Amino acid sequence: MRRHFKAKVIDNNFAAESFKLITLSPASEVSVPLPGQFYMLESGRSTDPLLKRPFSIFRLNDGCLQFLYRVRGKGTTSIAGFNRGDFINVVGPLGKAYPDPEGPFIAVAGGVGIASLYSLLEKKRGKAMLFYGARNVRELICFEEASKLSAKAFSTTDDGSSGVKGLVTDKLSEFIKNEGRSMPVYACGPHPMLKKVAEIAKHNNLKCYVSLEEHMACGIGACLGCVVKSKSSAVEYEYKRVCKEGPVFDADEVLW
Amino acid sequence: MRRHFKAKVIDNNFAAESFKLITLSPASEVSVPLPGQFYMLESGRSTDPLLKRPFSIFRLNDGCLQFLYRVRGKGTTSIAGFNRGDFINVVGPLGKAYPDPEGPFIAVAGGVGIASLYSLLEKKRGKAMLFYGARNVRELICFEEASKLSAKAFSTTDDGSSGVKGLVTDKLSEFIKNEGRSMPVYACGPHPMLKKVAEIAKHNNLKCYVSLEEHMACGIGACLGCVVKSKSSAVEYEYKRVCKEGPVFDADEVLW
Amino acid sequence: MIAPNLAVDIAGLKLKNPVMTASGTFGYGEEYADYFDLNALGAIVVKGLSITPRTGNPTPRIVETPSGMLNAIGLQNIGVRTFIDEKLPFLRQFDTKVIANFFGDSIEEYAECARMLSDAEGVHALEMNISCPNKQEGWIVFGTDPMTMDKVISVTRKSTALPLIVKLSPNVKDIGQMAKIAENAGADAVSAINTITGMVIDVRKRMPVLANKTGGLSGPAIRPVAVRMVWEVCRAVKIPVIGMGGIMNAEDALQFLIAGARAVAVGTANFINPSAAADVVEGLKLFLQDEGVSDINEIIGTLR
Amino acid sequence: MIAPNLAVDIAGLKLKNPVMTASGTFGYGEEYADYFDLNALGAIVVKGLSITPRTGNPTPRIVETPSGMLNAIGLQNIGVRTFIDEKLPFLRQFDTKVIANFFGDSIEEYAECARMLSDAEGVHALEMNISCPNKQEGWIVFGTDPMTMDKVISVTRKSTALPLIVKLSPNVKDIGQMAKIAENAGADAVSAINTITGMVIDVRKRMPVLANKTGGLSGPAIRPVAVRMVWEVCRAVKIPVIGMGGIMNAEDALQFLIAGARAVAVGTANFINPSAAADVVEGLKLFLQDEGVSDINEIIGTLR
Ligand SMILES: Cc1cc2nc3c(=O)[nH]c(=O)nc-3n(C[C@H](O)[C@H](O)[C@H](O)COP(=O)(O)OP(=O)(O)OC[C@H]3O[C@@H](n4cnc5c(N)ncnc54)[C@H](O)[C@@H]3O)c2cc1C
Ligand SMILES: Cc1cc2nc3c(=O)[nH]c(=O)nc-3n(C[C@H](O)[C@H](O)[C@H](O)COP(=O)(O)OP(=O)(O)OC[C@H]3O[C@@H](n4cnc5c(N)ncnc54)[C@H](O)[C@@H]3O)c2cc1C
Ligand SMILES: Cc1cc2nc3c(=O)[nH]c(=O)nc-3n(C[C@H](O)[C@H](O)[C@H](O)COP(=O)(O)O)c2cc1C
Ligand SMILES: Cc1cc2nc3c(=O)[nH]c(=O)nc-3n(C[C@H](O)[C@H](O)[C@H](O)COP(=O)(O)O)c2cc1C
Ligand code: FES
Ligand code: FES
Repeated sequence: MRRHFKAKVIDNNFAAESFKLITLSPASEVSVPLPGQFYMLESGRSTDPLLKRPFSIFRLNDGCLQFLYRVRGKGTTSIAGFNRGDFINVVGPLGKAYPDPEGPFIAVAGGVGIASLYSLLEKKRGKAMLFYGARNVRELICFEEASKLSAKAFSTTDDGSSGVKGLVTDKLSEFIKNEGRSMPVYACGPHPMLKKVAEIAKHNNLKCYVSLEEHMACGIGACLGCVVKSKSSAVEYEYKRVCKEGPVFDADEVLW
Repeated sequence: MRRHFKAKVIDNNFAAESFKLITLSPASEVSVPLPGQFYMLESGRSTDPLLKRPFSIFRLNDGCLQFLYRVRGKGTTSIAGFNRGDFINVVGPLGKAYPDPEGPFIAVAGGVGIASLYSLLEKKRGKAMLFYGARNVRELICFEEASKLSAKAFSTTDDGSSGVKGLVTDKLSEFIKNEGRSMPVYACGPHPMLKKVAEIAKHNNLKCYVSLEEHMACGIGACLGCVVKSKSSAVEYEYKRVCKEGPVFDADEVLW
Repeated sequence: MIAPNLAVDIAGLKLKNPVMTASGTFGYGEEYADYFDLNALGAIVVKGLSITPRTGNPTPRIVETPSGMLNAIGLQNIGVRTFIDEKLPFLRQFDTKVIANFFGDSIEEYAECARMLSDAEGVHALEMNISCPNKQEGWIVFGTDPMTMDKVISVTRKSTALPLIVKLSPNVKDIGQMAKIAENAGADAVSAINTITGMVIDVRKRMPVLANKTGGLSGPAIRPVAVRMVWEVCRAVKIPVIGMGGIMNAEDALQFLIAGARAVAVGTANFINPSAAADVVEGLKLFLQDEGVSDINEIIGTLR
Repeated sequence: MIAPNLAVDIAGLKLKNPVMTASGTFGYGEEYADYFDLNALGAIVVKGLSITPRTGNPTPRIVETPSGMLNAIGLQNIGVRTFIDEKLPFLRQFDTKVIANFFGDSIEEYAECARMLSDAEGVHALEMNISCPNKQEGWIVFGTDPMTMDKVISVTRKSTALPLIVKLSPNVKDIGQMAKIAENAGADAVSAINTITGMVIDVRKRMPVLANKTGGLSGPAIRPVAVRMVWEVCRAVKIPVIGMGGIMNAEDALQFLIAGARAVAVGTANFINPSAAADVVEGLKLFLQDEGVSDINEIIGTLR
């Protein structure tokens, strides 16, 4: 099983304005990824952009790896330029997966954070209470499909163009308060959202797992570029590698 | 008339193994190029490759600019990756054209040097004695079309896979010796070939124009990167810019 | 919205905007007049001049490197006289400041060159390129040796009343200290950075690609080093600083301005995009409008 | 055809091939064992070690630049003790030399660190990273000040019998001269180059992107500078030189070898291609076969 392989681009189409879905067919036998793990994808043929870019596994589909990504800077712009039939270099699966929820669970996705949670919803079909926030309805990608995979699903948007207008964390608070259920929380999204989710979970005594992001060079634990401050019994704090000890962390471990 | 413009890629296909023909439709009104002039073509979206690359105008076709190029290093590999529908930045037409031959003339092409002479053959249909040398028959691109545009046409290949086996300059010498005609010579190809052609022309008292190549950064006369040593009455030698005073030079001017 | 103010003042030299061209990358200006209106620029810095013409180095003179290029032009130029007679009249047509970059092989040549240029109508400031070896004193590069540098600037200072900009070499340990020396020796402003010395080897031929063996690295590859050095220079001196090195667009230029540079110069980018310098001016305007800032001077040196 | 000889000798240290990994880009080796057989390498150079563990800098610690990257890891490491106890046993499994890169805040720390590492089984050579500031003497960077450099090397030299490699900083005026100082102070070999200091500014936030403000530039962007500096070092000293800076493939490695380096190190490339170092070994073999050269030592220092 190779963790560094070439893969053929099967498709690389827009899923929404500025969001693309790339489907890759590995050229050799590769490991099966677990929900929450990620891959480093080649960002182009030349040395600019230079580094690979990290993306959560979105779905495994017919032996193909799918990634849902937002076209942002020069790396993702370059990846958006790959055509069907091109071969690209891939490293993965990498990092720690979400621990398997035993029963029903809460999933909180902020924006493209849905990419990291989607395969967990698929795996635990009908078990999730999904909270999915985005800027507007256009950026609420595959909400319908995700809803079908969930027991319940709520959406929020900044502009009210779908679901409740406001923050996904407010909706989450409200839900927990009203329904008062004791389920573990799984979250992926922007840092401020994760911090808030962690607070809500702590306040309600819920177990909470967050998937973090940091600038990465290697993705395999060698460069120490991607660290986050985390609690340590011995010293004031300790730096853990998002790519190796993460990207999924117990929210309690993180020094927010 | 803009000399710095965007152009749409209409086609970018292989003309032969490792040779491609790119067809560009300028997005704004542009000047008509003359045979022997060249353009600087964008070498990709990122800063690696960084500089534009120089290419002779091959043909003007239906308002489109065509360039015939050999895929060599990272710049041409990147250009080979442009797809139909892409827009690329172009600067040109640049440099001095071939002086118009008044009557019949000799054209000597080495390899992809045919790109620079082809439009001269087209313009002076039926007037050229064409001598075209290449490594092998596969690299003797569009010899048939070029022959049709010429009064006479001879090919030579290093391996004898088409025409005479041997150097194009030997064939040229033989022709001039046997037929003894007095025609101006127009040549484009590798430096050693051009040097030899210039010697043959001088020896036979024929006027000779050569199109030279040098590493270029700007293509417009600003960087002084592309100079060639040329004769000067005042000093020992003088550096002339291939992009501005050339690429076509009177062979007599050049300090070989 | 009112157009934001882009004008800056470099030691009394009033520029309509902080964007200049870097010496050696813009010829004598005329090469670019086909591509945009030269009036768009704050200043044009011309190719380095010497008292007498120079033929320069043999070829190849340039080679591309990852996100950069090496050049070893060897300071080919037409000489001060021909510049004044044949190139300056063209440049005088424009409402854009003209800065003459110059160099010499000896202290006397620097001083003489500055004197000749100061007398010419239409030269608004001088930029001393001190990244050249001192022929008389054992080929020590003027700009990397504190003593030699101090001497050549002090002497040249006395030979011109024009604003004197000293262009710093990055091939030093502490560029801030070198800037301080320039300031103390009488420079009105400093510019940084010149190219970083590099080499590329053709592994099949076992030979350097450049005929001159080494050349100067420029382009985006050096930008992070240039930004850092310009920031160090800005903290070391009180005189205005002109920043350059790998600027391709307005955002790149802003890095230098925020680090403290009063103006910037666009170099290698001119080769890739002939209207790069004018595009930077436009991009700065847009940035200021976008950020709701009315004056570029409110951006300069705002690094937190 | 017989396989060409790739073995080289660095101050008595026999490497099966001239390809090493650059410190800080290969962790402690184990991170890469999933990607290729570590036996393929001439040597593994581990992440820089200090006597006690270091937490390193706050994040962001890295940022990409054109054809390069800046890092400000801040020398985070597990400390010599933990390295010896927990990492070295793994590395001893391989028939590949292990070179321990180390540093300190003071001369005493350097010496003590060298001593501790020398006693450990399975450390075959030491590489001193002198691009660190001297806490005791006004934060002067050891590797950019001749006097401080001479002192720290001389003292450390006495505390180890292992081959001592001194890793040179490129942030100096004359790296050849610095190499000479290292040679005279007792270094068995020198390696070059370490990263070049740079900065990237977020123009919207008016803040450096890196929490540490500046970082070290590595990757292909610096290769032309690295090749030039390694060439200068090779001409300045008689001890073996290890070349690095932007090596992505065998051709890049060959530039350093032809310039005179006895071995090379692959750094940033490991991040982009986890088997980059092993690929360089393969590429060197192919090159030698292609050129009909039977021994890599016949390539070293052949620049014309
Ligand atoms: C474990 C992990 C999983 C991720 N999964 C996804 C996903 O499934 N879909 C998706 O759209 N995005 C995902 N991201 C974020 C994605 O990696 C960044 O958007 C991308 O690297 C931006 O690259 P760029 O060159 O286009 O942007 P630029 O802003 O130009 O990037 C410049 C540099 O910053 C780094 N960088 C910028 N933003 C981020 C970020 N948020 N996280 C990490 N590095 C960053 C880049 O890698 C690059 O080195 C993930 C990040 C991590 C760490
Ligand atoms: C006026 C002129 C007209 C040309 N017309 C054509 C043409 O019609 N068709 C064609 O196939 N080629 C033509 N060439 C050559 C073409 O420009 C080079 O093959 C191309 O630049 C190689 O780029 P690369 O990055 O693929 O190669 P690399 O070898 O990787 O190039 C590295 C660097 O060297 C420069 N370089 C390498 N070889 C040459 C060369 N022969 N001439 C100039 N610069 C070079 C490149 O521009 C680049 O900066 C012409 C060159 C000139 C000067
Ligand atoms: C081809 C070329 C020629 C140059 N000639 C000069 C010169 O004559 N005098 C000078 O002071 N700097 C010269 N430079 C340096 C530039 O002015 C500038 O300092 C450097 O290229 C960094 O900026 P850039 O990265 O934007 O090009 C030259 C640079 C290049 C690329
Ligand atoms: C993330 C990172 C960490 C590094 N850490 C160290 C280190 O601990 N000690 C050291 O001597 N050099 C360190 N370096 C410098 C490299 O060993 C090498 O000298 C430099 O990166 C140039 O090589 P490259 O361009 O191939 O990466 C580090 C480089 C990087 C990119
Ligand atoms: S990205 Fe390199 S250690 Fe995590
Ligand atoms: S390519 Fe710049 S002057 Fe000719």
